[in-house]
Amino acid sequence: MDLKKRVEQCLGPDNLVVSMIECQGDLSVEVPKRSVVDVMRLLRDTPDLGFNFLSDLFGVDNLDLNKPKKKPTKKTEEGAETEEEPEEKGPFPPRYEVVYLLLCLERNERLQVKVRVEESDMEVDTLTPVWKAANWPEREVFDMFGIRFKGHPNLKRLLMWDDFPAHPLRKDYPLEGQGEERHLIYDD
Amino acid sequence: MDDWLIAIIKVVGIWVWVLLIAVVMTWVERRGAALIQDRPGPNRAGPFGLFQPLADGIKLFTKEEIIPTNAQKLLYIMGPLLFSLPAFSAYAVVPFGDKIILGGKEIILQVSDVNVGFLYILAIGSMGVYGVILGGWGSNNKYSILGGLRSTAQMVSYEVPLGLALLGIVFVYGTFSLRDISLAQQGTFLGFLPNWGIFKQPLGFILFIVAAYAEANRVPFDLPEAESEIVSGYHTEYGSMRLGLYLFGEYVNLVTISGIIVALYFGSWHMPYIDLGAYLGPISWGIVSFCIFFLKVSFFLWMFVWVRWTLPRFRYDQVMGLGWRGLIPLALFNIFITALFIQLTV
Amino acid sequence: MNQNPTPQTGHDTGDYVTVNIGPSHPAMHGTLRVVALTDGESLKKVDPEIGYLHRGVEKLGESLTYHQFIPITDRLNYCSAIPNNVSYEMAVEKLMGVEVPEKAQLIRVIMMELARIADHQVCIGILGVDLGAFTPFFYLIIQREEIYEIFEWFNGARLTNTFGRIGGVDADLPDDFEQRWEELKPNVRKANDETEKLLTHNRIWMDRTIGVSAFSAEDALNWGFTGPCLRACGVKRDLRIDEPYCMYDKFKFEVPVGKNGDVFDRYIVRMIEMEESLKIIDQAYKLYKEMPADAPLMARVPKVIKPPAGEVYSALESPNGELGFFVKSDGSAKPYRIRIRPPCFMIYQAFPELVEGELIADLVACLSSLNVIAGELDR
Amino acid sequence: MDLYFWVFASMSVLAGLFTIAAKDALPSAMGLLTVFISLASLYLHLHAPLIAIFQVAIYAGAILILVVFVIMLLMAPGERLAAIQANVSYRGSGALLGMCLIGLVLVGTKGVSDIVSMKALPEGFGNPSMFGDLFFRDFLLHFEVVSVLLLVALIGGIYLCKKKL
Repeated sequence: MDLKKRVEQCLGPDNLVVSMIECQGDLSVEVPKRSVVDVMRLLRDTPDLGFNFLSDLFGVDNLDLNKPKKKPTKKTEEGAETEEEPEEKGPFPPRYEVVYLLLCLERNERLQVKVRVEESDMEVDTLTPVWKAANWPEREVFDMFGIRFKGHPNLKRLLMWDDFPAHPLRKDYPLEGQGEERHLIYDD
Repeated sequence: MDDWLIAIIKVVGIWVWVLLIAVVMTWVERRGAALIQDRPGPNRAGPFGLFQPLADGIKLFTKEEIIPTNAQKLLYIMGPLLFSLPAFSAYAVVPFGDKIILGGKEIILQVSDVNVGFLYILAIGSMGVYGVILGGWGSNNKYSILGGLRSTAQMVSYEVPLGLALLGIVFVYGTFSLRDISLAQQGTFLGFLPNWGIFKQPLGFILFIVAAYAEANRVPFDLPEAESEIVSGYHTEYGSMRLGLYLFGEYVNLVTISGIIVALYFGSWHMPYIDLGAYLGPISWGIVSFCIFFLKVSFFLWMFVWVRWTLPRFRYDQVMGLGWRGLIPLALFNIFITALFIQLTV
Repeated sequence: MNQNPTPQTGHDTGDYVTVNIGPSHPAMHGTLRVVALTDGESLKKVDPEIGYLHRGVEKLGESLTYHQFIPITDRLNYCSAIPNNVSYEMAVEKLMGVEVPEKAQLIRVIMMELARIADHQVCIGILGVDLGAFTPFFYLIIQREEIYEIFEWFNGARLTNTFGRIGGVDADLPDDFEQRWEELKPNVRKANDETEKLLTHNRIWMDRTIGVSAFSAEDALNWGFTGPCLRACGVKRDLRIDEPYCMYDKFKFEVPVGKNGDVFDRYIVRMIEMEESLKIIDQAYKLYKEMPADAPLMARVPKVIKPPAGEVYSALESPNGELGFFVKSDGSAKPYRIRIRPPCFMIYQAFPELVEGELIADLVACLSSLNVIAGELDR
Repeated sequence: MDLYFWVFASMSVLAGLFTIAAKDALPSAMGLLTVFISLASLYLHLHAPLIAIFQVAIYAGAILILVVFVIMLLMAPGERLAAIQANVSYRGSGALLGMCLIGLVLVGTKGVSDIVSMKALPEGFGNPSMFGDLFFRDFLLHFEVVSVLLLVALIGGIYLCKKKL
């Protein structure tokens, strides 16, 4: 059976699918933020899905996409504006996304699961109890976007140093930095 | 007065000679490594890079001496001295040839033929570890302390099988003097085997050479300075000629160990099956015996290089296990067999 | 502000000593740092610190055009840059829906497998060096140098190849490739044989590697292992077979699988993979020769690449494991978001679990056997 | 005036003083090493090379190394002995014990000098073979009893240290 249908069958009854789109053969499903861990467990444990491998976990900042003037260009986007509304309503769709890349080793199927994170509530449940592999990627997302993961065992900055003041992969963080180096004290 | 003069000449002469071999060894080590590893090696300074040790020496001498701020200065400075001093003095009882007759005076080619020569080597050999300990401790660096600790445990553990392996030789030849042992290795036994230590103590030889590699901190027992694990171990913080003394002491140790191996197990200055001393004049025999001895020594020096670039390194617990669970029981067994054999045959 | 991250395991306590291994340490390839709480020689707690080679590659990608980003991908896994290039190109091609000509795919396969051999040679050589066996390193590195000669002669660069373009490759294999390849192949085999002789059945080597940092298959999957480290645990997973790309389904090769997931198994898996790669190159070159000389090398792609808005994830089997690129486009000439899924990022996060309770020497052995490349770890 | 004796005797006394006065553990151990070595030189001077070698090989080469090993295991490089040395009761009892020791040594020296006079050494004095004769023929029982005692001490030490047998 088609993967899309199977995913719908699995998640549909509990209203866990916010939207589902396909791009060049990559299926991505958006799920509500509060039930992300349940969704993952369902996807992992349902026999005909069996997504038992977390391939990757990362964040995306949709700031530029959400700007009103860009609206025409993003009609092929997730369709968050046109399709059913996510429960977090706002003037624009939530700014951040956390994307989970799942993989079924038996059938070699891949699935993108994404949750949307609003600026007002930057907290997502951690996935570390389901997959230990989520440990560092979640730290990296926290480091780069400032999205916090509730229940993470060691939520510290991963790539930047502990006292770094910003979250560099956000779209409003300039490429050459905010001049942090001027504020750094290099002596001990 | 003559005796004094001869003694001084012998001391200075053999000292310079051993140092010279050690210097050449640094070149052999690097060229040998290159030969084994299919690459040119140092070949710029002089023919075949022979002046490389000289260049290294100049470099080490002229480098700035740095003492780390938090080092314990006294220990830090004493470390290399205490390491190289025993190394330089251990050769005193090892022979380097038979004897030479000059002006009717018989001169044995050995600095000092003491009747406790064996024990002297063991005692002096155990002193070298102090240099390692002091260097490791005085540097105030965790890698150095780890190196010092490893070295201490290793040296203490391997001195036991070393001594026990040597005991087998003492049983066979009935003396502690290295010269007497050397002299006793002439001729053959059982009709065809040379009267050498290795044929009388094959197990003892293997035990001795393993323990000697461990005592010399050479691969596969180079844990105190395991580069990939604890940077450089006890000499991480050393530079300039202090480092040079450590490195140099190591090579001098190699010369001494090779000399002991040859003197005890490989017939010293004797050729197998042929007694050259009977055909040559006293002076020429002295020189020839010296040459034979050092030819054999150079083979074992090469073996150190060869093994170093062939084998991986043991792990700390494996070294300890090998020493205490492998070598010591084997050495005791060797002593038992040797004693039994002597008891039955004599 | 404090420049240095504070060691998480604190300072020396009564019984334990904190040993700071790295970021500049002979065994910490590149700039890794491990803060280890040790009891004598054994490791009580291990805390890997990364980010010393963080160059903001993902951020850089957002300000460069699609083609400009290819040289940046060289700098990820600098031991084998070509799979990085190809993986990125494949992601963009997938986003654009471009089909790459078969001849270009074959050239990619040949170059990627050469890079795999080079990468495994470095990994095994370094593993030997870290365990004290210096000589195999040279045997392997000399042959890797020969492979780099081929790269140089094909791409103009040894390490940072910037191989291929989006939509294909920019140049055909030069005419004397066959001659060079026939010269190279026996030498690589010989170097591998010599390494095997020096290491595989060496008792010290076996003692040092068998059973060290063993990992079960479930744990490995849970931690997101891929590549040789996963296969060493006994999971037969290779993207070249499971999700074929670049005509890998047309080649016959074996995927080696280990049993215990220890350092020895990782080593053996890599050794066999090199041999298989040689076979793949032979087959790929045979197919390549059957192609007409004027077959296209590039798909029809516009000069300025503007993929339609959308997002795709595409992965391939790099020497270290699954190397994936997630590319999100907003329809402009610059990618909106590029996410790199480096294989050793996932592997290295399990490092504490792999080595805790073992000895310092095992930490070094384990780290080299994982083949953690700081470049792709920190990005 | 026996120069050799005085040099090494004063060296051993000075090194002994250094051993108890040093503020750091490892220099103190090095002081002890110097004492051992100068004592070994004195034994050499007394025509007892075997004792001298044993002094170096066993005391300096094995026992002191174990002491140093323990120091390295238990102390940090910066740690000093000052706190222990400042303890007045330790100092007092140390002084007392030292006085007693000196008294004992003086009495012993007098007793020895009363019964021993200068005489020529027998042939082969201090040879390993002579030692062997003494140990394994004349005093075999004593030797074996002592070695059993050491074995008992060894087993006791293992029993005390090993948490779980």
